[in-house]
Amino acid sequence: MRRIRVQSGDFSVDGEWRALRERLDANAGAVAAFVGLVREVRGDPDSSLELEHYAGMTERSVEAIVAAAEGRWRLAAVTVIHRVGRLRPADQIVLVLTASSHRPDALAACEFIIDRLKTEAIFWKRETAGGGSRWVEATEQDVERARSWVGSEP
Amino acid sequence: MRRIRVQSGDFSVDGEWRALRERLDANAGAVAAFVGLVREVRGDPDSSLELEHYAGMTERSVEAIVAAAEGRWRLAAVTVIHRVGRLRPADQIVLVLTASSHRPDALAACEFIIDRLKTEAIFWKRETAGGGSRWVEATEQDVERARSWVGSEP
Amino acid sequence: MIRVLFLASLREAVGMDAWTYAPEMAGSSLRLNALLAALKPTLGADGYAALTAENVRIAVNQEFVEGAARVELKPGDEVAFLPPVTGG
Amino acid sequence: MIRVLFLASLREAVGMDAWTYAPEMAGSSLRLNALLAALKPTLGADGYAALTAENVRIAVNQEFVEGAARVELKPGDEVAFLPPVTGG
Repeated sequence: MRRIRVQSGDFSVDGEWRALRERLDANAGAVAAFVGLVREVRGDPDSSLELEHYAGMTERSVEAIVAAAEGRWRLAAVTVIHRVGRLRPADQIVLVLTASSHRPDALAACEFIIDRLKTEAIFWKRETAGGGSRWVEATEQDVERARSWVGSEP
Repeated sequence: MRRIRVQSGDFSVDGEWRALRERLDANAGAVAAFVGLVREVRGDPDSSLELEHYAGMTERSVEAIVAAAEGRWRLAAVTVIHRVGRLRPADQIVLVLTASSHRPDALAACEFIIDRLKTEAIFWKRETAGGGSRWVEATEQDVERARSWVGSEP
Repeated sequence: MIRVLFLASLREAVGMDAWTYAPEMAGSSLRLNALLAALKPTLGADGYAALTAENVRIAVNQEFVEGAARVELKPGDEVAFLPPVTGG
Repeated sequence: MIRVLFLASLREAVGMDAWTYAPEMAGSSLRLNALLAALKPTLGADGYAALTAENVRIAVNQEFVEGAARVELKPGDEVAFLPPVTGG
């Protein structure tokens, strides 16, 4: 069971957690979660982040990442919510929830999905701070992490 | 900042998430979470799980695991809630929340803590199903996972 | 008519978010590299260089394509130029 | 007086959750292995075997100890026998 949303509005961790839990049967023993928050850019409390997407293709890029996770691990349910638009420091930006019978599958799938979201999902970030703004590029570290999943067995 | 509780009552994922988030500053970009749920034992919907602890020593064993995680990764906040007493299928049993500036630290610390809770924290589980009951032993897989952290650099 | 989209930093590099191309297509097919050639005078050297940078990917009808010389376009197609992504 | 606790499966193996030991301790120290020896007749062979199994750990005042022959006890100490743990 998948729930995937790309939206400009905020999401409720509690609401998503409840909705996922309702979909689980008595064999789901583990839920892993990741919440990304907007960090202040270069210590500027007035900094902001603008997230752009390509409607339609972005959603499918997230679906493909979730499908890849479902192919590698046994997952009872997955939720991914990714926000777009203008965000401020401490705002919620992304939520990943993965449920499985067992802990290793839920944890690995959650990490896999957020790693891939960073490097493969179709989003672009532009940060504004100290009067200037720039497009953010994926870090070497992010690219390395995403690559490290290739060929590694679950 | 640590919040560690061993309690017989249920916990609120939402309440814990809000409380943790309030403690974060604008540099915390990542929160990882793990929630353990009680699974049905051998397909018996009337099965149950009894969790026993050793008051005082159990809390300190959890503190030691969290301190070990704080020593390995840069963590802005950690919450661990572990329930004891009689639990039923689908009940919440354990919650781990880890916050950090960056994703890899939050994810690794969350996984490390739950792996260690399984094998080092002072709890005992007894499951009752189909009229019989037995003490649960740590699985080989759990012991292997906990051992795999030893000596591995963060 | 083919709709061309420039996303994120490429929108700024070329100074527009979309461009419509309406060549005479009857009877002959249009390849993606012909569309790029038609774009070149509109964009100027800098814009064209940005679009054809190695890390720019092209999608036709929201599917990534490779090898601009081989990709055939038909009326109504949507062609998008995507700079490297950064989500999460 | 020393309080001895048997936790989880060991409580069932020895048939009690706690035992109080009040030897004459004035003047001489009591070692943990002497306490074990004093427990033996109370527990019977099976209970004693369960307590001294290789995977059972002993805590004195809630700190794990090793080498029962070396550990000294004093009045008021709490000695606990802990079977292998299973949390999470």
